[in-house]
Amino acid sequence: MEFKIITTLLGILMLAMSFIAIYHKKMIVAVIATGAVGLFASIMYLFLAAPDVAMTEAAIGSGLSTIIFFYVLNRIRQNDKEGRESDEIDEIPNK
Amino acid sequence: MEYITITTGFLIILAGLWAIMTRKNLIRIIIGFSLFDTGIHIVMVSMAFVKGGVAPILDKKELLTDTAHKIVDPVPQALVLTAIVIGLGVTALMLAYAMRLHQEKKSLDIESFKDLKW
Amino acid sequence: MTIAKLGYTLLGLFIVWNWGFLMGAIFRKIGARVSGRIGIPFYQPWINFFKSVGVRTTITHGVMYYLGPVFRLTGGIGLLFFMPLIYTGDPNGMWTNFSFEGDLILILYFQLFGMLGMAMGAGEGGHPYSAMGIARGLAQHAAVELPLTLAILSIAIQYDTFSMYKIVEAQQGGFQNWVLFTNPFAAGAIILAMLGAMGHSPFNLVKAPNEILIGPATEYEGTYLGFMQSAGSILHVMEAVLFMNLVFGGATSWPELIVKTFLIYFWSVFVGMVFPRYKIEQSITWFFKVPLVLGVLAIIVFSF
Amino acid sequence: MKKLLVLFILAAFVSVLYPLYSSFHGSTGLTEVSQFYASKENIEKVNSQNLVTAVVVTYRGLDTLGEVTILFLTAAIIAFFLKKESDKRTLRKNSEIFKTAAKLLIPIITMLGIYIFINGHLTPGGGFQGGAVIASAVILMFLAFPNMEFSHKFFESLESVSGLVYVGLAAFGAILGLGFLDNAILPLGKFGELFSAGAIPVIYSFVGLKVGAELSNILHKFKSVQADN
Amino acid sequence: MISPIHILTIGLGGAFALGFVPKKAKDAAAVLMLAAIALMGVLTGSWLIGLINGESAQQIFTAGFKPPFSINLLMGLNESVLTTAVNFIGLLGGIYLYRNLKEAGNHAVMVFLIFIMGLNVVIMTRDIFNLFVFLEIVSIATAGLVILTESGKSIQAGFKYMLATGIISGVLLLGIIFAYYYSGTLNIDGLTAANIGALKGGSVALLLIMVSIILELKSFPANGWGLDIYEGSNAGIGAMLSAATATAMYFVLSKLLEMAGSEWNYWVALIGAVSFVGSNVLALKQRIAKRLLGYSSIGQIGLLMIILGFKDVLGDNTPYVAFGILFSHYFAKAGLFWLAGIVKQNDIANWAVIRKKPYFLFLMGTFIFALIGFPPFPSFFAKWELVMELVNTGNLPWVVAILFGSMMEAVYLFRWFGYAIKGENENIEDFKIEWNKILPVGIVAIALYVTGYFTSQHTDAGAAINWIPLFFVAAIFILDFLPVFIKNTIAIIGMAFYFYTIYPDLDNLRLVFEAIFMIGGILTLIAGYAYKGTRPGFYPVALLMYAGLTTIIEAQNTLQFFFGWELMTAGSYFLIIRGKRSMPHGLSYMLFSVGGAYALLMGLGMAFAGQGSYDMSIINSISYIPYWAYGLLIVGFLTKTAALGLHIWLPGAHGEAESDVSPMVSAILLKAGVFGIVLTLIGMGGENNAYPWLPYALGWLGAITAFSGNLMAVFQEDAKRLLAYSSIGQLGYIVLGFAMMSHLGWLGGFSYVVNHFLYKAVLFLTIGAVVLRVKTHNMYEMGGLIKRMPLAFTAVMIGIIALSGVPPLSGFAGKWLFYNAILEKGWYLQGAIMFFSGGIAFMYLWRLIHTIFLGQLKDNHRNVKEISIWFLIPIYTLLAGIMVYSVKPQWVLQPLGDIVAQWFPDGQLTWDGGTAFTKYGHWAGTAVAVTIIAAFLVVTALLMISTRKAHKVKQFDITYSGERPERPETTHVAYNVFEGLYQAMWVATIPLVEKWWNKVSDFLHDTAGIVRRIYSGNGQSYVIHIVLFIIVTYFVIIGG
Repeated sequence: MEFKIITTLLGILMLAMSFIAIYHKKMIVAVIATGAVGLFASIMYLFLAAPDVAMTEAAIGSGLSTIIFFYVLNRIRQNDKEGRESDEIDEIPNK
Repeated sequence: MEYITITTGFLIILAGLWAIMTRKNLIRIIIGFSLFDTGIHIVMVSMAFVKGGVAPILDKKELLTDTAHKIVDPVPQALVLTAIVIGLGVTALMLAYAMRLHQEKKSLDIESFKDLKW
Repeated sequence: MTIAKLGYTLLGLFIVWNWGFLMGAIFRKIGARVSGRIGIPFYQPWINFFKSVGVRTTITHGVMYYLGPVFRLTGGIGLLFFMPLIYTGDPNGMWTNFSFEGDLILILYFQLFGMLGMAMGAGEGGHPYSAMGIARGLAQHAAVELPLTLAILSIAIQYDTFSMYKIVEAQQGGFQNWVLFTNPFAAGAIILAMLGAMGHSPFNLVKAPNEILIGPATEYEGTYLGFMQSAGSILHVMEAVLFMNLVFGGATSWPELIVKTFLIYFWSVFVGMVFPRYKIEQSITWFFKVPLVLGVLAIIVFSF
Repeated sequence: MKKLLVLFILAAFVSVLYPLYSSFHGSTGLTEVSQFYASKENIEKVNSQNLVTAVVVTYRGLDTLGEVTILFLTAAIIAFFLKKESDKRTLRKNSEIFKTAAKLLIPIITMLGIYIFINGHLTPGGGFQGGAVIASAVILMFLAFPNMEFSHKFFESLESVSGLVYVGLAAFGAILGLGFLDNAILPLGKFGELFSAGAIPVIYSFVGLKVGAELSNILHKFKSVQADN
Repeated sequence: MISPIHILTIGLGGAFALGFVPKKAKDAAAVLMLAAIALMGVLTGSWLIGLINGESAQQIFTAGFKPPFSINLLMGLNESVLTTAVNFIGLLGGIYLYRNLKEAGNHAVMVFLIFIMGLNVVIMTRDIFNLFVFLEIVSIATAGLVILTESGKSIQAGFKYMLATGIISGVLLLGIIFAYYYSGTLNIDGLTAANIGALKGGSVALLLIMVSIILELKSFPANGWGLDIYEGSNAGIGAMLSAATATAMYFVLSKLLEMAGSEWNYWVALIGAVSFVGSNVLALKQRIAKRLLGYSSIGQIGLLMIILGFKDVLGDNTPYVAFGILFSHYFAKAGLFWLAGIVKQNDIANWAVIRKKPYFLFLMGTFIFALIGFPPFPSFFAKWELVMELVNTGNLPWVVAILFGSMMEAVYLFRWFGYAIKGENENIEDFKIEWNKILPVGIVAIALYVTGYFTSQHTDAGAAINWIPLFFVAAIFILDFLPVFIKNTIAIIGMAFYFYTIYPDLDNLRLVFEAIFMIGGILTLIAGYAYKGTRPGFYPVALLMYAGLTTIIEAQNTLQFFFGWELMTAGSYFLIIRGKRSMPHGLSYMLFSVGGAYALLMGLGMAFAGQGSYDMSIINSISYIPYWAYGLLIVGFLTKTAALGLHIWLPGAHGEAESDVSPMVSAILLKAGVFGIVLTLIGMGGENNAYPWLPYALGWLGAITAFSGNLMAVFQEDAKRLLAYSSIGQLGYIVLGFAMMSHLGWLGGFSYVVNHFLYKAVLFLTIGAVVLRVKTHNMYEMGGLIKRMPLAFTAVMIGIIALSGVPPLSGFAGKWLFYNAILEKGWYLQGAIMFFSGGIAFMYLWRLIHTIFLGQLKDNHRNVKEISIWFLIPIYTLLAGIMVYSVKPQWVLQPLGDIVAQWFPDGQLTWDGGTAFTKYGHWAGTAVAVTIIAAFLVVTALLMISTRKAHKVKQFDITYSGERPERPETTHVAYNVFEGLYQAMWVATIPLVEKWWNKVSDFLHDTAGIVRRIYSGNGQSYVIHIVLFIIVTYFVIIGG
């Protein structure tokens, strides 16, 4: 029973994180939120008796890919600095 | 329990799709894609779950008898493993593309990459 | 047999040739009197002809120029050859010439022979207006042909034959048997189309005065002109004979032929006296109106 | 406006997926296929304690080969796509504490990774997880020693060697007539021990090495394009 | 034999081993890759040979377990064919991309190798999740290869591609996992047995799997990403995608379709049809070469999907049909993409540059004709079989869709080809030749011909085709470098010999037409001696046309007939397009021909339906909706006779063609259409046919065609166009004659056929020769040429008298027969229209002779010479024919009457010596001629006697309006002389037909212009399209 409650909470948390990932102004935060979704998912996998998947998701889905995201964000920010000053990476200005 | 997780999975799939279809920022679209993938993985693992089953690792003696009724389905889990790695590959490649696209036009707006059309 | 026939044919040719001259003179006389002039003496065409043939012919513009009158005269003579003149009750009779019973299609197409030669001959003269006259003539001719063909087809349907001899034969025995009364639509179309075929006013833009001065006819002098005059007189009579055979019961004797052709010719001259000249597009559209409708009616009446 | 349209489309898509969702009633038992995997004789035949590993490496080994290939492909594509490199540069200097800690941690993390894939047939985890852990050691290295020379060649050779060995082992089975990717080319050993499950630990180790090398290569590429100033 | 699993060993091993190759040794890497692909090719090829020789298909088990417990692969016949094909094209593509791959480095080489290996496994695998994994390999490799030659565009295309395939594979994964959930297996055979489509959720899972594979095939309209990738990537990669990937994906679809069950057949066919038609229509507006090819590829895949959907209908023929289309597409599309890479021109208008290297033009032509399905390429036979079977089973709407789509494809491909042949190419930079790029293109072109030949041998009907004429054409093509004199002699001897060998086998009807084709061909070829140099390309195409014509005549079965018909179309197209300004006309000729050919195809299909035979006799007993069948056949043939409504190609095509080509395409080619009409009308059963309204309508069409063709001819200023319009009119007579379905009508028709051949050949040859001398087509710029070319003048004069039907020449025979027939038949109004047309004809004929030969000689023509002797020889030979026919019409008409009497024994002419009798009258051709000639001679003699002293005057020895002219132009009334007629009849000259076709064309292009805006270029909207596509298919197929 308590598993169910925890799982439900996890699910709600994941959806909230997804919302943040989609809508948070700061891209860094959004990327971290995406990683968090993966992390919570790996917890969920543990509950679902899938430790292998949980490990993979934690290491790859939430770990490595987040780092790649960071690298790319960083690179893009550098690009932007070279050119004009804009925070386009975070939010596309309305045209 | 698996109902909860599968619901979560489907909702995350939809959230991912929503991000892909509405957000203009390339990175945000890739995030959406990542969510979409994660959602599918959750759905897959949920399907593998068997009520009362344990992880398919036979590290206890009693699991060796009548194994089939004690463990969860290992096959979808194996599939998910593969899918996660593939997802990483695709995401990494997409990010590399996004980076290069930004180099080209100094923009991350998907609307600005319409040189090819019609 | 053939020799005798040739003799009769040539005799017929001679009669027609003379009658054509005479008729031409009479109508010019009538025309003059209508406009209050005295006009030419009735023998004037002969004088013209002999004078033309008599003078020395000095020039030629080239082969086709030379052959123009030949084509024209051959066309006239050929038409006479292929048309039965007098109905005698014998399809191979003496006045049927070499007509093979006068096949209508042959006659319709052979009419074009002289025209073609004329058109080519005048063309080589190098004179600009001759080309104009021919172009107009051809256009008008095409327009005339349409109702004419319809009417002729209607007559062919009526008597189920293309043989002119048989058509004439069927009209014997009183004027009530004439096509004029048995097939009034076709007759109407033919009588109207005839005006165009004869080439009198209002359908004489082809040889309108300014072209007469310097058009095809004046391009030719001497013997050429003489040939043209002969061809003209023969063709006039033969056209009249064609219509006579088709609509007015043919002729059983020479006097009948002369009277009927005179009247037919008179009709077109009469109209010419009364109506002013049409422009070419006007005349074409005119033929596409009443005569064409009559022609179509003639077909419809006899095809159903 | 567009969002409304997308909302509508998603709603329609939900109605497409709904039959899937509604016909899902959870699982009450294993499928025929997994029952086969869980049956005693087959467990003994493969002799791997971790059934997921058995599936991944043996039963569905071809998928894994493909999967490794995908990572390999991604690495290769990123390598020729992000060609621009300029290794000479200075980033901020890291604190000594961090560096020292990193020096300590990197071998440990690497060892952990190796442990994970060597024990793939016994405990949760395996080649992928182990490879990812090794890659995280590499990341730590990048962070701690940004200027350190990354031996590209070493990782690429590692990648190639392990790939070749993997394919070689797989093909060896086929040549022996046992079947491509058959684990029985090596002695099956005793159930539950390190040296069991035939070729599985060997294959999984090389998968681990390969995945680690590939992920490291990808990461290095992304890292190296950071610097073009 | 080596186990096919070692494709994986070779591919992956090679790829991994490439890591050891030093970066510097670029060549070594590329060579290693090629070697690996070649090795895979040898492996699969050896399986192909083995399987063909009767070995059994091999299952490959992995991991030592039997399926469904482990992944298995299958190497069957289909798999071996396709993997060999993939490896073959992979090898060629690798050679083509050699430099690009080398420069991109070892990594790119690896990616390419894995791409090919992935495709092999995709074809062979029997496990659905394994399929998913290798599909991912293929699509990731594709995304990598797109940026092989990097540009902003290619990266954009790659990103969109990744996004779209990412979504698609996500959907596929969902489908797979649910399929596993319902069935408990991942094996395709297991899933087939489980029949998951029957379950509620299972059907959705199945739908997701099927739809995602269909989407991977870039189905219209959710395919913007696919188009972008075709356009954005290197042409060599485009070739791979279009040839290799599409081939593999298509096979995947066919594998999964078995799993999905037969109820999916319909849907796959439907989606395919939508894709085929939609994609080809949208392509109309496309002007970028590679994107155009993309549209075309998608269309072709749509066609293949239709075939797949009808596999139950096609039965054992399915592989034959599918492979026929597939391989044509595979070779031709690869070739075209490669050409695009060599030519390096985006805009199709700039492809004119390809002409600078003529052999490239030949290659391009090969590919385009193969794509559209012309013989001798495999697609021709496959399309034939497809249409026959579909019609046979009553799937007419599908046939219409297929033919409509093919038609659209022909439009844009031929437009493109037209630019290549005729476009302006002076200011375009020439392209470079790299041998590694040409080699693959040449190989696929040869492969097309070879596969075409072998495809034809597969069926009995195809095996009956006589290839000798075609081989002769090929031989002449190889000898194309020789001077005209030699080639011409070879061609004439060849044709004469061929005619000599086959004429004893032909019945009289066929002999008439064969004589026109062959003797006419030889005569017109004689005129070719007048040309100097090598005249490149002329002889192969001219002989191709004659090869087609003779095949039509010889055809024993409908396939042969259609084969010949298409050959003839292709040959004549090339002949026509040789003219200087003939590009738009060539295009419209081709389009009408293709459209007509499709009508024929459908008609022949209906003939086949229910009779199950291809013998030519089947058109005599069509039982399946015969109204439509005969109607379609007639419409098909009417496109060649240029009946009103289908005529707009003719004036330009004939008018702008070369001097000796115009008679070929006018006097000779048009008779092919007549031959077809004759066959059809015979098939309808002669006099008492069951469908009287069909010939009745045909008769009216003929009459109106005669009228409008002649009327339009009157207003032409261009001499050759005048003759071209005249041909339309004359063919109208012929059609009317045959439509009468009576002895006299047919005899009239036949007499016209012979006559039109004679005089139109004379006129076109003469006018063409004159044009060669005076260098203008415009009649008003000529004049007075009788002085310079009396022989030409005489020829034209006799020609026009014959044409006009004035006695005594041969034209009158036709007219006389016609009017008798009309009276007998009761078609009076049509007859009157015809007669009126005759009067009109007179006007343009007079113009022809007056404006060109009479009137004033122009200053710049003072020194032109008589037309070439090589033209005069055939002209006077033909004139001799006219004269014989005129004087002794019975020599021609009696044999023709015997032929006609086979089908119309009633109402024959009776002959009494030289006199013909009908019930309406009689006509003695000889006597009339003698009479007229005698009168003519007598009159001439009289005139000569009295004008013997006349002398010839100078050109300007005339006066008018008191002036002496000094310039010929001022006294030559030649321009617009029928103004009066025009003012009276302009209503009839409004080009309603042309306007109508323009409207149709505009409508299609506008539709394409609007609809293709859905491809906004935005990757996001492509995702929306994909999701919408899934939703729509769900609601359509499962229905909510």
